Amino acid sequence: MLAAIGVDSLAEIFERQIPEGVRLGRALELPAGKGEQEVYEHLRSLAARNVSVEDQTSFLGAGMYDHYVPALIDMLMERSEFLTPYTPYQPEISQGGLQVMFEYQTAISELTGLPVSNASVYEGPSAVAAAGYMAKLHNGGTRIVVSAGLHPHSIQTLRTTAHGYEMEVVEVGLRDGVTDVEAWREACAVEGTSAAVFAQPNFYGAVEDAAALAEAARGGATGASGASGASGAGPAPVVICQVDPITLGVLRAPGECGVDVAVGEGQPLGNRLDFGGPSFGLFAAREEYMRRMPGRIAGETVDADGRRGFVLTLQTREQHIRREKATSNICTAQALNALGGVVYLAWLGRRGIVELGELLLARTHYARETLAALPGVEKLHEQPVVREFALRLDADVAAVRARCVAQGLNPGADLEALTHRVEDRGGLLVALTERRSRADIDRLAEVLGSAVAAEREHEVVGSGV
Amino acid sequence: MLAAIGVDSLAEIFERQIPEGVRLGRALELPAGKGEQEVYEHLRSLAARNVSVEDQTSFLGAGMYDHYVPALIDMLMERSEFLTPYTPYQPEISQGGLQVMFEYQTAISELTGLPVSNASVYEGPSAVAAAGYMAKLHNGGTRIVVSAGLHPHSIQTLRTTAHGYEMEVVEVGLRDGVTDVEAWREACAVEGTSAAVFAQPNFYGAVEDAAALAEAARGGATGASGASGASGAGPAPVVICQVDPITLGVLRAPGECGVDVAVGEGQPLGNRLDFGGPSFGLFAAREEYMRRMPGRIAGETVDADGRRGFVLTLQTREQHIRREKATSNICTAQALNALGGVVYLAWLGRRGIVELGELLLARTHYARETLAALPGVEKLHEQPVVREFALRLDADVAAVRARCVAQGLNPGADLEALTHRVEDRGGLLVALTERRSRADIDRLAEVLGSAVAAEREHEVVGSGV
Amino acid sequence: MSAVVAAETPQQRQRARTIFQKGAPGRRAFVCPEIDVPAVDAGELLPERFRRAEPPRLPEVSEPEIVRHYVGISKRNFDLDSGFYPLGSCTMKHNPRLHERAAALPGHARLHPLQDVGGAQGALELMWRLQGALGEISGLPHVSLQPSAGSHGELAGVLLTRAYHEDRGQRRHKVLTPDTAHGTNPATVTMAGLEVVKVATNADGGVDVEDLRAKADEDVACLMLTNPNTLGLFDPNIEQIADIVHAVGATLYYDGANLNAVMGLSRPGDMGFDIVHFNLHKSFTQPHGGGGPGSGPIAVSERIAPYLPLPIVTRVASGNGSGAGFELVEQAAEGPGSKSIGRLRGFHGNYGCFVRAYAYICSLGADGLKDASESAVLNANYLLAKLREAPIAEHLPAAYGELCMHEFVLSGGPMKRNLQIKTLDLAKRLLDFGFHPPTVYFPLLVEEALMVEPTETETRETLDAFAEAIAGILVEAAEDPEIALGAPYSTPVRRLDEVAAAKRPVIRETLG
Amino acid sequence: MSAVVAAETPQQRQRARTIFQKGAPGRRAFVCPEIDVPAVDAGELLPERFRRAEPPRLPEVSEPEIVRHYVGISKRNFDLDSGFYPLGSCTMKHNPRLHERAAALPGHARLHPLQDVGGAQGALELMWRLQGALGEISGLPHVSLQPSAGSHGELAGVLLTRAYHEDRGQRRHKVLTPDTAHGTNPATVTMAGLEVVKVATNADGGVDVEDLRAKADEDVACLMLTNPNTLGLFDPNIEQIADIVHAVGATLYYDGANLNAVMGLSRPGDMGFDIVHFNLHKSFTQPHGGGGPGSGPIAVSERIAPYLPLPIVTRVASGNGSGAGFELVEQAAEGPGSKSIGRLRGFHGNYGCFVRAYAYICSLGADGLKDASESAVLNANYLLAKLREAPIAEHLPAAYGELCMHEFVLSGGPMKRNLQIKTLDLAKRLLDFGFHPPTVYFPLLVEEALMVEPTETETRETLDAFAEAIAGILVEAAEDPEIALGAPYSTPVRRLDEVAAAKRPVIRETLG
Ligand SMILES: Cc1ncc(COP(=O)(O)O)c(C=O)c1O
Ligand SMILES: Cc1ncc(COP(=O)(O)O)c(C=O)c1O
Repeated sequence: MLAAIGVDSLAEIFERQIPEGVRLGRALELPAGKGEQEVYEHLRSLAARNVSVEDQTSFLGAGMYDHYVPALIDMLMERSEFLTPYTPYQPEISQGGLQVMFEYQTAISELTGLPVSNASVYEGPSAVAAAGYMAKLHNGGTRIVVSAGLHPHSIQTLRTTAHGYEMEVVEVGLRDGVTDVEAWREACAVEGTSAAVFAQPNFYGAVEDAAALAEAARGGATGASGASGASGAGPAPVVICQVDPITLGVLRAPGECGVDVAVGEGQPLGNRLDFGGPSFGLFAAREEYMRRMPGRIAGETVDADGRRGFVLTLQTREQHIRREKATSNICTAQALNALGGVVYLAWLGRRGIVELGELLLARTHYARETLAALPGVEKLHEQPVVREFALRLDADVAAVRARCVAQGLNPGADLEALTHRVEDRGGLLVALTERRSRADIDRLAEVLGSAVAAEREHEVVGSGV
Repeated sequence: MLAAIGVDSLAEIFERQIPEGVRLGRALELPAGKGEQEVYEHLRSLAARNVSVEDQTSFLGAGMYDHYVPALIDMLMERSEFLTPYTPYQPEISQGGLQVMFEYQTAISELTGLPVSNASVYEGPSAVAAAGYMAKLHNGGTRIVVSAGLHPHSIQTLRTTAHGYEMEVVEVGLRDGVTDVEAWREACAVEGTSAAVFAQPNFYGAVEDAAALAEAARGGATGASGASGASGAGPAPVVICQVDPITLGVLRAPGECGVDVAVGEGQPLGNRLDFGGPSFGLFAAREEYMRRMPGRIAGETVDADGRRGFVLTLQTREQHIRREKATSNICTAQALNALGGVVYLAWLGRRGIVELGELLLARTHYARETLAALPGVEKLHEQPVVREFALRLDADVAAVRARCVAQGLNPGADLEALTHRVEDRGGLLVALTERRSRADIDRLAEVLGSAVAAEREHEVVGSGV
Repeated sequence: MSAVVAAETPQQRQRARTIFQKGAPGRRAFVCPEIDVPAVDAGELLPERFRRAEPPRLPEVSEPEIVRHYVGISKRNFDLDSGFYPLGSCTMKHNPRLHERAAALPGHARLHPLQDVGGAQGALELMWRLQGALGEISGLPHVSLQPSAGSHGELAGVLLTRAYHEDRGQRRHKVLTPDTAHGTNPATVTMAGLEVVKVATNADGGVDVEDLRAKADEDVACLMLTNPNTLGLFDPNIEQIADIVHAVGATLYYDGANLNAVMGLSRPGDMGFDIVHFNLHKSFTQPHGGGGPGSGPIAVSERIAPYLPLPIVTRVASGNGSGAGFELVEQAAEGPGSKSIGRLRGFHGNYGCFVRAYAYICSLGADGLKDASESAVLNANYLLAKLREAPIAEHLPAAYGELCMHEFVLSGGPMKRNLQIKTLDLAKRLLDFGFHPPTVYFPLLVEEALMVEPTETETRETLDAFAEAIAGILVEAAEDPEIALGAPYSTPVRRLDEVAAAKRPVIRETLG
Repeated sequence: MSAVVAAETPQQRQRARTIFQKGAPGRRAFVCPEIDVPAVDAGELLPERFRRAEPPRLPEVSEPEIVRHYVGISKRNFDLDSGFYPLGSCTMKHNPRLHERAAALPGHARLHPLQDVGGAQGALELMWRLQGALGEISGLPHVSLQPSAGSHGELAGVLLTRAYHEDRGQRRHKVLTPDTAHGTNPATVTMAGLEVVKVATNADGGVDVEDLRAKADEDVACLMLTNPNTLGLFDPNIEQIADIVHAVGATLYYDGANLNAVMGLSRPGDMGFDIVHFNLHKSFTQPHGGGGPGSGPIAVSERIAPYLPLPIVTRVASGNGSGAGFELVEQAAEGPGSKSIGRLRGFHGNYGCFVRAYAYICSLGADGLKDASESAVLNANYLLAKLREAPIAEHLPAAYGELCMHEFVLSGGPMKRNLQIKTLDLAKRLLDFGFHPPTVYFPLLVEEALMVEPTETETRETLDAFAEAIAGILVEAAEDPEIALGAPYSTPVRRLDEVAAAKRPVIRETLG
């Protein structure tokens, strides 16, 4: 090969191209390479030092949930044909991936009740940030109003990126676990408000009155965001809702509640936990946002012989065409994870998603009532919940959690550790999935009950009484 | 659908066909069906009650070995295209499977040094039985001479089936761990001897002098079995060798040693342990046996346009064509497992199989010397070994094993429990693979050493001295 | 523009090259762990005379090459996940992926067969439960999971029969089989040292009871029967048949390949059978793997039980009283296996298949199994009805009966005469339509037979599409039989010369 | 006979039908666990006004239908495991299956991101080791694994630059990028509230140093550079460029998409860069998944470290002295992240990709990574040399230079003029030969660009075959350009009308 190239040595190729001053004159300080078997053993030994949801009955949620992922999803996601190609730049040999995107868009559109879905963005919180940017492009506003019920990671991500695209992020507090509608209405009425963002269910598990929030964001005006806001001055803010897709079999669709843009973490839909990623972010909107959406969008068309086919479309939004004028910088996204999502939705099916929602409602209600009946444990709010709820413990949460974990049971997330809000002190966020049976809940009640009791006693003793 | 069929109910279809007297008038006494998640959890809880080679450092072998199976084999074996079709009855749409068979046959032929390989039979011991039947078809003899060095399961399987096809099985004993050549020669010289079967390496790990055994089986005559036996009377017996394929990178190929038929357990070649199956049996022979081989054979041909293609061939041997005159009754065999085998051999490659053999030789030697140096432990024989060796413990093997297992280490198989031979009392069969490192061996020495010491002490105490 | 399109499909253009024709010297995938023990003289490790002089000429290829090669050739296979596969007698039902996941769990997949019983309780419990379920489904309580496939189960069964008679001091020589029997039945009989005696089939496709009566004498060891038989017909005289056979002291063997028709509806044990084999890869949906692995457990009646192959799994009260435990019985003093015929293979059978079959039984449960059989029979009858419509029926009449069980057989005789195309041509033309053809030319007694088994996991849409394709081919053949005669066209290769292959067999690659 | 062969390939005959067009009411795959808790009034569980009135119209399909559907459409994809994929800038190198196996281990795949630190030590150690390895490979010691892909890493990088300047009381407005930059660079700059200023490319394909000098002023926040750049050229003036940029107090951002050229050979940190992103899905062989997931960690210099996004993983002496432990730093009082720009997403980044990238680094080690880059460059130069042979070179000359790094760019300008076929036509015709075409029409400054990146995992045979196919297409076009203009012919669909798709977008299925 060197002869064909016309060089005497491999070194020559580099010497002729890389200036000596920036050539690395030494070996990288990394361990020597290993065979497959040894690398596998090493990775397995690392895995063995993690406590997975197979090893522990876990009520952790707070954005990612331990749903059962059917085996056929693994099989499909591992098929070379889906696993190893890249973005379908050559549609004639990428009809599989493109059709998956088209189906995914259809499923997300159905789920959210919004006509336009892209083919996914990175994940939940960055989807919120992307929606904020889209609002700016849409109406040129400078403020984003967010409910304190949004996932703290979403709020933080929005703040980070909004600092870049130069928007102010204004937080509206909660009242009995849900967004304070009056404060929200006021905040949204301030001139320059570009977007109003809330979560459904919110971070504390509470079902928000989405329709009321959407209406209030527009200053009481119904209808979509084209209508002008209450202040009369600027346009009404874009109403953005972060959804948990698994709840949309039982909860009213965002599109039916006057929401303009629905975003959300796609992990609950057939994606594994993976310590937080990769998963996918869903992103759907009303028609008028179509040409400002971030990310890939597959569209239907025909080939030279009139056969149905699919292509990436509306590419003039995208960075590879529009460069600095693009509506987003996203390139590599989450196609494989979105495949998992649409296959999961097909697997659940039209009835299954409702049944699953009903199961979660019932078990969550049971769990909440059972736990709230424990001494030293109370509900953090009285709002309806679907699959997750917040409690307040009359004991140190970290200590209580540690006691539960020692019993092989993870009781849920420490709220304050996530939100850093003092009012969340003592908060425990408990999530349910179809994998947590009544027996698991009863066991949680037992373990949590005695952990709280022990801690309260301990504290009493500790306080010297 | 019922209307199209012309019946009023589903029940009618059955009532009109199944006599009432044999209709099951009740539900089966089986648990109610369950969803995927619940079944998975149940199967997982059963799996959790098994101690796998991931959970325990194991020196078990004795026919199946804990080799590392590269990830690409799983991927290929799980591809729908290989996993879900059946026997390639329609070659035009089965070229993938047929080519795999053809490649497999080539690889096994290379490995064994024999020109003809079928596409696999069930597994090791039944392959031995199948070879015995082929010998009978070949020469009409009535006796099968087997070395006591054959795997006990092979001997037992041969006995079971030979009872059917009416042949006598005569066992020849060992001398210092290998087949007693003189006794073997004599046994083979008896008239009516149809086949002579030995294992390489044998069940005790010892390398047999295969060439000498082949020669002796023919009464000293070299060359293939066409030559007449020593007794002068009948034809020479068919020389059958059960091989461990993983050793054939370093051991002389059966074909080079005058063996007529090589059979063996294919599991070491890229097949998982699966508590003993499924795996595959390899079966290769000299040219003259081609039309009496059991099982499927793929052959090369051309299509209507002259393109290279593959078909099942020599089918006049088979049950679906020849029925009671077939050379075997095998139908569904082990195609998928054989795929694993040939992919593994391609993965190892021409050099790899030798390197792996050398690694096994070196580690096995080290392990044997290290262990035999322990007090109360000695070699069961002095023959060369490749990847497995037998020790004799001066203590109760079951008790010693139990002590080791309690330390999370499985020291190997209890010989006597497998062979039921009193002379094997105290025997321990220790197997190595590339997954057992020197550190593992050293640990084994430590654990086994103290277990033996403890047992000897215990026995001494127990015996009241 | 179409001149541009090569007459070959993309797959046809990819000429077959084996892995041995790829790669280059020195390429490799495997990285051998380093030798971590002290160096020892090669001769001491293994004397020269035992050493291989030249390495086997295995491929020299990198991992990417291996992946591309096998992924590439996999695409030259048709498979059940890609389309309808109504291969009669083979029960090509959907293979749930859960089973692969469960079987791959390290606790199952990486369990050594000689693991101490205490370290294999999950596996033994699974086997024990599977034994129980198969016993209940068949109505024959004693189960050995050992046989590796259906025909292996048959061998076990005939050897059991032999042992049973021999134990009674009888050496019976004959095994009766109907002429509709699958080839493995007679082949097995011969291998087990017995002789096949054929029983005629009556006009309705069942056993000719009179012929049976005539042949059933004291030298008959056994009658091997498939019920429903390979024509897809449930023998209405089964009770009478059983009586005749039992009357002469012979046993009844049930070839369980067609069990998918009767699960939860009718049981071989209740029909009078003594021995049954199951094809776990058929009724219990073990993926067929391109021709295995399979698994062929057997279930037997009380009188046969003592001869069962060992090991079998039993449940025992655990020594320390901490509940039940499971044991592998390798030698039995009494009861099942106490006069065992011995082993039929190494270790305990195809455990990986047991995991899948057990998962299947757990998923379906009692109702689900019955439902599966009912749906299989419904689908078969529906497809049969569709194929009775014009223009199909006149060319491809059903061989027997009005209704069928889980499969049915058509005769291509009229088609051959009317349209000048044979069953083989029809089958090959079906390939161009993306369907796997039915089993062809079996059973032997039907002229130009086509044996169709749709299974319960197919949709009505698929059955309709298949019927439409058949009709289309017949219409096409009426216009121009050459089309079918030259088919297939769109497959990776076209019709292959099987005669040449058998005449001058090339069964391995020639290496340089 | 060929009249019989439909002009369509088998795949073309399979018309596209979505999953929404399959199934039937009532069909399903999912079996919902039973509600095992006491029944409660529906209104109490969830008041009516919050309840969805109509279920979403998701598909109603059985498991077998789902499997067939998606297996079927998967076959309408070309993929890396099936053939050569020299998509420039995308580093389509072989994806070892070990990585999938390792990532699927429950300890990795089923680990909840909020698992207590004590129950995630393996994951944290892996992340820590990966941070270290990426720091060493880039020569920039402080690493955040958080960004989800390359462009997300770019966003992080530009925000870091902003934070750095702001912390110094400066609001700089401009980011310089060469006109060869990937589209994500300028798009990112805008999203981060800065302005793109283009720097010209010199005659050799590198940065025009004079133009850079002219534009580098105190309002410049950063220069974003890819090196080797998207022409596959290593900028010989890189040291000078770095000096110019640093002289005005701006930062240097290294787009790491082309890192595959220089691993172990040259380090961005040593070149003077302050910030680099890695595309784990490129250089570190995370499978591309049809367009993700990816992962875009960033590494930065000391001066940028305080602004890093959090969390990052650190190693701490464990409380009880039992050796080291690993922690997730969510808030830093000092050092890296102490003035953090904040989060860029939920949780800790794409951990599943970290597992794969880390496995890759372990497999290759120091030497292997260097070897990979060397082989990538060797393969690219070999292919470039092959494409310089007749008859290719006159139609498809290399855009710049004699040698290249891991990729190179050809210009289809002469081809367009000589043969009347455009780069697009060449690309489409390549599809008929079973190759994925190179990246086309990028970089923008090369007329009719073709950007070819073979990667190190391709064999010489493949490179030869590709060159041969290109030559064949050119020869064919000289005879009859219509062939290429009408290509492809053998793909599941033929050339698609993208203009119509964009004009009247149909981006979801219409449901009944
Ligand atoms: C009726 C019948 N009997 C027996 C068998 C043999 O079963 P196996 O292939 O599992 O050996 C088959 C399978 O093809 C069959 O269809
Ligand atoms: C040169 C270059 N920069 C940046 C990117 C963006 O990376 P990603 O797709 O991971 O966001 C790419 C990838 O396509 C690229 O090729």
